[in-house]
Order: sequence, then C-alpha cells, then structure tokens
Amino acid sequence: MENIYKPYLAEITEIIDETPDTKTFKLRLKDAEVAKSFNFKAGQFAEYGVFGDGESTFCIASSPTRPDVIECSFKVYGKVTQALRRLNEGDTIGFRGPYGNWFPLEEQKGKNVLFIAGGIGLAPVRCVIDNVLDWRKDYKDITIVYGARSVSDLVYKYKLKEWQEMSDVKTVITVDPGGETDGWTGEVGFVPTVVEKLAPKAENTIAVICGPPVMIKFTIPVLKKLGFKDEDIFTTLENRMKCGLGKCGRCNIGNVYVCKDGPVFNYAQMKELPEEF
Amino acid sequence: MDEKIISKQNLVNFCKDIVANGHNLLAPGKTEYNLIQDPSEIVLDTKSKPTKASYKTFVFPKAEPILYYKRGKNDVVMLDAKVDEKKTVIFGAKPCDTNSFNILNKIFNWDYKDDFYNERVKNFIVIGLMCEYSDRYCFCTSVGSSPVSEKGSDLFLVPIDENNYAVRIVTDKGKEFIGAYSKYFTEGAPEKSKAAEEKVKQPEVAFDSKQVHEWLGKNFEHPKWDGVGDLCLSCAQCAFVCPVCHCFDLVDEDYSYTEGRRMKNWDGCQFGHFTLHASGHNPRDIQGKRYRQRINHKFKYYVDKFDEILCTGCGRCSRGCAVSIDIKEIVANCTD
Amino acid sequence: MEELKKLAKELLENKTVAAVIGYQQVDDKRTKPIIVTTPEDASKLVFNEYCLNNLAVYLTKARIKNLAKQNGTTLKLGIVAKPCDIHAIVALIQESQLKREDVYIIGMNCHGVVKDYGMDFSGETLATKCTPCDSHKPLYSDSNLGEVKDTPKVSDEVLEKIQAVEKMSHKERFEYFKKEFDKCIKCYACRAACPLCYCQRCITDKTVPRWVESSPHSRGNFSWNVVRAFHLSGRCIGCGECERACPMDIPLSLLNRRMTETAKQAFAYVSGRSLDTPTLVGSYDVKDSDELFM
Amino acid sequence: MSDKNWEPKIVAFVCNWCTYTGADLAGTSRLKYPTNVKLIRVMCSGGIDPVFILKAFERGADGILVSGCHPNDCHYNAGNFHARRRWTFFDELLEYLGVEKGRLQFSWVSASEGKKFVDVVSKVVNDVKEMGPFKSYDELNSEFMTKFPDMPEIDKNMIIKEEEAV
Repeated sequence: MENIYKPYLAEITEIIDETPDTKTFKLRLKDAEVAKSFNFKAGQFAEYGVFGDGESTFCIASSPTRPDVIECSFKVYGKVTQALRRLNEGDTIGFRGPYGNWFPLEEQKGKNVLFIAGGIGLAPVRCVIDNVLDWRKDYKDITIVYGARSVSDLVYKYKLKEWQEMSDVKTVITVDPGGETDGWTGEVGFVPTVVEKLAPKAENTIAVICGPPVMIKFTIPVLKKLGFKDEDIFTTLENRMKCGLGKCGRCNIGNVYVCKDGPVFNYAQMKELPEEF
Repeated sequence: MDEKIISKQNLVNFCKDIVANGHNLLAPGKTEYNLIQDPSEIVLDTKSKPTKASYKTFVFPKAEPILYYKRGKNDVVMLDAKVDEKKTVIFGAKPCDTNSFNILNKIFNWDYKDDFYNERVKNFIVIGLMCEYSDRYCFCTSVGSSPVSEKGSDLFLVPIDENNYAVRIVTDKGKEFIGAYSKYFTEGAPEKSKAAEEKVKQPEVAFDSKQVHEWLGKNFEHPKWDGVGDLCLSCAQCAFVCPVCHCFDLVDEDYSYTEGRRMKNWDGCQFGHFTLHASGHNPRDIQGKRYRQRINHKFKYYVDKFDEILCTGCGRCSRGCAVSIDIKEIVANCTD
Repeated sequence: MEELKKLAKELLENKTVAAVIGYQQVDDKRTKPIIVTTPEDASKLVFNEYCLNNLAVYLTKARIKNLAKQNGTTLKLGIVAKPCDIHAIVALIQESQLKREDVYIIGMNCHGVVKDYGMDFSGETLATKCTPCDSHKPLYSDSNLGEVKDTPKVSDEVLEKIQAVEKMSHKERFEYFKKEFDKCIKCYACRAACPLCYCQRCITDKTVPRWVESSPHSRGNFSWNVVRAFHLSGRCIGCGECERACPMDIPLSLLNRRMTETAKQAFAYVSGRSLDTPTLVGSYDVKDSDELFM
Repeated sequence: MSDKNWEPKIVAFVCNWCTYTGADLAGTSRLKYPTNVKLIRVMCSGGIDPVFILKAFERGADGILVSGCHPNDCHYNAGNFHARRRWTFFDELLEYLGVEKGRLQFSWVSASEGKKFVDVVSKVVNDVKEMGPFKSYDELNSEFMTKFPDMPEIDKNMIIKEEEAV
C-alpha cells in the first residue's frame, strides 16, 4: 500500500532572513536516492510540514535547472509558518511534492518574457526567472518588474542585485509611495503604474505575473491595453490547499482543482473560472 | 446475472457464519450502521427509514491516522499508518447508499491513488437490499438511481415472499464471497424477484439532472444563493451524513512531547474557515457562496470532471437539516 | 393564524421592521424558517405545534443584522418567537449581543411543540424540552398573539435520565459519556443551531494554539463536548436545538439540563428570564459559596 | 510500571500574586512537599481556562490543582470571584461526566501561607495516590495509538527531554 500523504524528510541547510516576516529555507532531501531522482518544473509547488503543527503550501522558489538545492520562501501568517519560523538550520521538516502543473516554458521558447511580481509573489516568479536565465539563449528580451510595499519588504535582495547587474536583463524595482528610504534609487509607484509607464511591447511576449490579488486585478487591464493576448498572460493561483493531490476539495473552484489542474493558469483559463480565488 | 434464493432462517445462519469467520458485519441501525455481534438482532426491513449517517465512515473514516512521527532534537522518524485488513460485510444497505463507492472511487483514484480508501474498499462486501421506503426527501430516481438499483452492490437482496429472499449476484467479488457459503443458497427464480421489484413504488422524479447542470453553468450569480445562505446556519451536518461528500482536512496532533500523528479528518465546505487563507482572505466569505459551491460541486463540477453526479439522492442532508433546507427542492428549482 | 399575518404585514408596511423572521408551512406537519422582507410575503407566516426552530439564532448573524440597515437608518428586526425562544433573545440582550430596541418580538402563546416533524401532536410526541416548561406566555414581547391552551402533562424524561446517570459509578458514567461522545462527527450542528453560540470564531476553530482538537476521535470529541457544555452552563436557556440538530443523536440535553440545574441550585439563577439582572457567569457575588475551595 | 512504584503526576495552576508566592515561601522556609506537583504560573485564577485542565488530563495528568488568592484579595479585584462561579460549573460538569471529585481540586492560598500550600499539595497528592492512575482519561488517548505501537526507536542522542520541550 502506497501512502500518498507521506512526506520526504528534508534538512534545512540554510536559512535566509528576507524581510522581518519572510524567510527563505534551503532544503536538502535526506534520502539520497530520492534526492537523486527528484525533479520538478518551474511553477510547481510542494507541501512543507512541521511535525506537530501541520503542513503548508508554497511554491518551489529555486529553479529546476539548479537541482542540487530546493528553496522555498514564506511569509509568517498562520500556524505552520509560525512553526517554520522557529526552526533552525539542521532541523528536519516534511516535504511533499512536487505537485501541480508548471509554466509552459518549453513551448514559449523564442519569445520575449515579461515578469511582474509583487511582494512575496516574487517567489514563484523567481523560479521561472532563474530557469529562463539558465536557458538565456532560447529567449529574447527579458524584463523584470518587481514591487513591494516598502524597501524593507523587498525579498531576494541578493537576486535583485544579480539581475540588475546583468546586461541582457531589464530589471525595474519599485516600492509603493511612502515605502521608499532616503537612498532609494529605484522607482516609486504601484506596480500597474510602473508597467504602464514601462510599456513593454506585447508582440511575441509572454507575461508571467504573480502577487497580491489586488495587484493582479489592476495589472491585467494594463497588460490588455498594451495588447497582450489572454493566452500570453500567466499567473499562479493561491487557493488554500491541504492535500495537494486533488482529493481534499479545498481548492476546488469551478471544474478545476487548483492543486492538480493549476496552480499555473493563463488569463484565458482564469476568465472561465468562477471568481473564487 | 446469477440469481439464488435464500430463506430468512438461512440468512441469519449466513450472517452468523460471517461473524464466526472473523469478518466485520455491519447492518443499519437507527442512527448509523452498527457493528453486529449477534446476527439474530438484524432486522431486514425494506420499509425502514435510512440511517441518519451513511456508511462512508467505514471506508473513509471520520478521523484516520495517516502517519505517526517521533521528533528528536533535529531529527524525525516516521511510521506509516496501516489499514485494518479485516474483511467487512455490510448487510442490508439501501441502494442510495451502495452507489456511493462508484462515485467516491473516482475522486480517490483520479491521478494520485488514495490507498487508505482503496484498501478498505477492496476488503468490503456490499450486500444491498431493495428499498420500499420513500418520503418527501428521497430523490434517488432524479440522480439516475432507483430503489431497486444494484449499482455498487456486490450482492443484492430482493424479498420475494414472506420467507425468502432472492440474492442477485452482481459482481465477481460477490460471487467469490458466497462461494464459501453455498450451502445456504438454492437456485433462483428471476421472474419472482422481477415481479417483486416492479411492485416497488418509485419516488417521483423531481428534476432532470441534465437541465440542472445546464442551469448551474449559466447561473453562478443568482439571488437564490443568498436566499439559502441567509437561512443556512453553516454547520456541516449535510456534508458529514452525505454518503459521497469527501472533503477532508489534514491535521497534526501531538500525543506526547515527542510523538504524534497526522490525521485525516472529515471537513465540510459549509464551514467558513474551510477556504480561509492565513492572510485573512476568504474566497467564499459568505454562506450563500458556500451553499452555491455545495450545489455546484455536486451537480456540475463533479459531473464535468468525473461524469458522475456527486449525489445518491438519499435525502439525508435534508432530513437532518436543523433549518429544513431541502436540497431536492432547491435543485428542482434550478431551472428557468 | 390570521392575526400573525396581519400584524407582520402591518409592521412591514409601516416600516417598523425591516424583516420578520418566522415560520413557513412546508406540509401539514412540517414548517421551516423564513425571512419575510415584503408585506406580500407576510401571508406565508404560520405558527403551530410544528414550529420547532428557535429563530433567535438568526438575530446574531451578520447578514440578517444587515437587513435591518436601510437607507442609513436601522429598522427593527421582527421575530416570531415562542416563550422559550424569547428566553434566548433575553439572554442575547443580557450579553449585549442585541439591543432590546432593535428587535420587535412577536411573542406567541405556546402549549408545546412536537419532538420531530411528521408527528401528531400529543402527550407522547411532546418535545422533551416542553415537559418541564412553565412559560406558556411570553415574558417580554411587543405583541402577544395566539391562544392559551394546556400543555399535555407527561413525565420529565430528561430529568429521569439525568437521575439514572447520576446513580452510576464514576467509571460507568465516564464510559457512558465516552460512548455517546464517540458518535460525534464534529459537524458542529449543535454549535450552529444554538442561539447562544454566537462567537465569531469558536475556540475549536482556533489553531494557534489548538486547545480543542479538531479530530472526531474519542479524545477530541470528549474535549469538544465538555467545552461546549461548559461554555453554555449558566447560559443555556434549554431550547433543545442542539440535540435536535445533532445528526448522531447524542443526548446533549443531559448535559445542558444538568448544568441548568446546577445554576438553579448553586446560584438560584435561570438564564434568560430577566432583562434587569446581569448574566450569571458575567457577574459575581462576594457571598457566593466557598465550599469548593480548600 | 508496577502499581507500587507509581507516582501520580499532578499539575497545579497557580496565580502569580498569591499561591505562586506562597509556594515560593514554602521553598524559602525549607518546608518539604511532594515533588509530584508541577507548577504552572498564570497571572490570575480568573485567567485559567478549563481547556487548560482538559489539556493537562490529555497529556497524562492524574490530578490537577487550581489555586488563587483568597476572596477579596485578588490582585485584579474580582478575578477570583469570576473564577469561583466558573469553577463551580466546571467541577460539577466533570464530576457528572465521571471524573472523580479529587482529580480536580481548588484552593485559596495567600502569599503568606507557605504552610497551607504544603498542606494543600500533600492532600491532593495523597488523594490522587489513593485513587490511582487516571485510567479513564488515558483510554481516550489510546485510540489509534495502541493499534500501531511499534514506533521505530530514535537515536538516543536525539531524544528530547521533557524539560527541553516547548
């Protein structure tokens, strides 16, 4: 009998404090054989469990092209994330995954890619960015727009710096008005406004967008105005999940189970769904 | 399809043998299906009211450990939970109950396979019984079943006269099972059971499920949902007594400082916190939306995805509802 | 019940109330709750022995409360209430969940209701909550309707059961309740149907930390049922809705009634009887008995 | 574990201002009391939720003591008066459900009553010793756990001591 709910054990090899309430874990699967055969695709998620407190769902933030380490980032909100925060390097957590579908990167080769992320929403997008950067020659222009509430809420600052230094990537970082500090050199303004100002060309471009619901809500009209097709706008939905296996019914909206049929949807698919996310 | 005949007395002997062989024997009581120690207590009554709770708890328990763990300083060991492999025979189940496994099999076996469920079903023998009960809440005929439906049964009993039952052998599993008890069975007379079946009064067809499906597709936003939502009290009685509702929750609970288990518990979509995100955002924040999800999931989404209506028409949810919300009435009104 | 229909219609027409929460006939031995918001619908209202629900449960629901808010002013909510339901309304007012002026109580004289739908009304089918009941006329009401009839006299089944339970040894009692609680499936219908379980977030839904386990196994069921009974002790008005709502037939009234008796004996207090006194557990008396404490 | 060597586990919920200080006084006065008792300090007896008691029983307590300031002495004026009403109900309820009276006991111990604290604790310990282990509640725990008792052993160095656990 196979127990689909049984997690792998994973060791926390490194903890990075991103913001006061966001952390990044680097994980190593303990079972050497599992670790060897483990593979996933950009956009998939996993269940991270603290024994005694339960499991929580986050995307895998590292790129599948860099398979030796699994990374995840989370913001402390509920019971499990609070328990995760208390853990130290060397501790063991449960890891179930990878689950769900992925961004169709293979099919989109030869196109320009526009990444738009807000707050902790950079985590799933980061996985795709790294993946695309590793396959750099297959894609044309790469643009990254990232915004957060304030400078201290920016996650992956080391990554942002890395991307900004790349000559073949255009990186725009913005903070909400009022969130800037004295030495802030990036943009000030909400993500939709910044995208509008930037006006990336829609032709032969796909947009990968992830962030708080309100950001997505206002950015999509901007993209539509710029001429993006529904099928070229991708996002990942974040519904509450428990099993990740399409059983527990929590993430069911319309005819889909977000954990199985998602979490990656293009805007055309999203329009078909009832608005329950 | 094979058919045999068994006398009432032999039926009791048959049950006694089942218990003597160390199998679990379940039969409907007033509230739930009970584990039977003394088979002479079993009353087989086609006119009895359905139990308040369905028997899904025996294949999909209300609380079930899926994993045990022990924590060390920074290490964890895990132990798989196992499923009791005892054979379970359910005796005298109503056709509206027996159909449930066909429907549940789909959700527990699409893509990933939930072996906790599968192992239990594998060890399950369902002996159905024709039903002559019908009240205002019954609507099995509206969802493609009937009081004489053999769907989901391994063996199906039809009373042909005062002292004898016709036993229809529906599946190979059923055939194999009664092989060991063949001494109790005599050759059957299908025409008698046919005649008995024809006499059964069928509940009226309350709605056309295809039309309902179509209507639901067009009326996601409808004032009706808020109307029901105002009356519904947001308990999960309807989901928990339902033979096919299958949503669950995974929770960890500690047994001591270092040991604990991960449980799979029933959960219900009518609870406000079912979809509540940790951030405080709730996609289904009011009861009307949750009730809409319940109806849509049963009569639309599940049909689209698995080609089965997620409902057996047993009417339990309506019968037990504290504020008398009648699913049959609501679904029947899902037409233009 | 013409006077009820007429009154409700008037109240809705002259905008005294925004809605009337009442009962609607389903068939001759069945009713269900209805929220009437238009004068035309007032004719659907009924009152008889089959009006089992305690409609006071709706008064604390946010959406129902919002119904009363119209064009910037807050109208009253009308409610058709049996005398026992009015106890619940009184308790809600005592506990500041409701203001007296926000609700228009259409108090019905009552001579008991049936145990369950579909039964003929008689002594045998009288609901167990009605046997010890001494309020046949509303204590508080804005209109008092209905005829006064005698309640059939039958023995107090629940009290007899309680006495039987109390005769058992501790071990037997524990076993008895464990067996009953084991049936619990944690659907929380008891909580949902209870007019006094109005917490926005119940203690069982709180996860950090989780005091009451959510699993419906022996341990979790025991905790939940103890906590539920405790949170209602000294508050329960005895409407019996929890027991009626329970799909697994757990005898919850054995607990509630027992705690009501404790409140009577130890503090001479019956819940929901007076708008002028504070609630029992929300107040204290320096002279309370000290017997329990070493 | 043989019955002879069995020692009861007692949890005492004590208020910060009186009983805890009283217990402190017992210590500084070098009074001896049974070591079975584990003190949990809370700010006021009025702040002890009955779910604390249930949790303690779940985790294997054989007896529980709840103790606060004497009436009229509450640091928060009325905490213990409120508590008194609530505990009257909770005590009745548990007794009715089949928990023997002595399993859950209550007392008022002031900051100056080191001797009384010793007496109270000794009484609770003796009472519970007489009643023996709290088996009834343990049976609630054993569901699912006894069915699969063969947990693999964890490396000895990895074992967390109860004191270290949070």
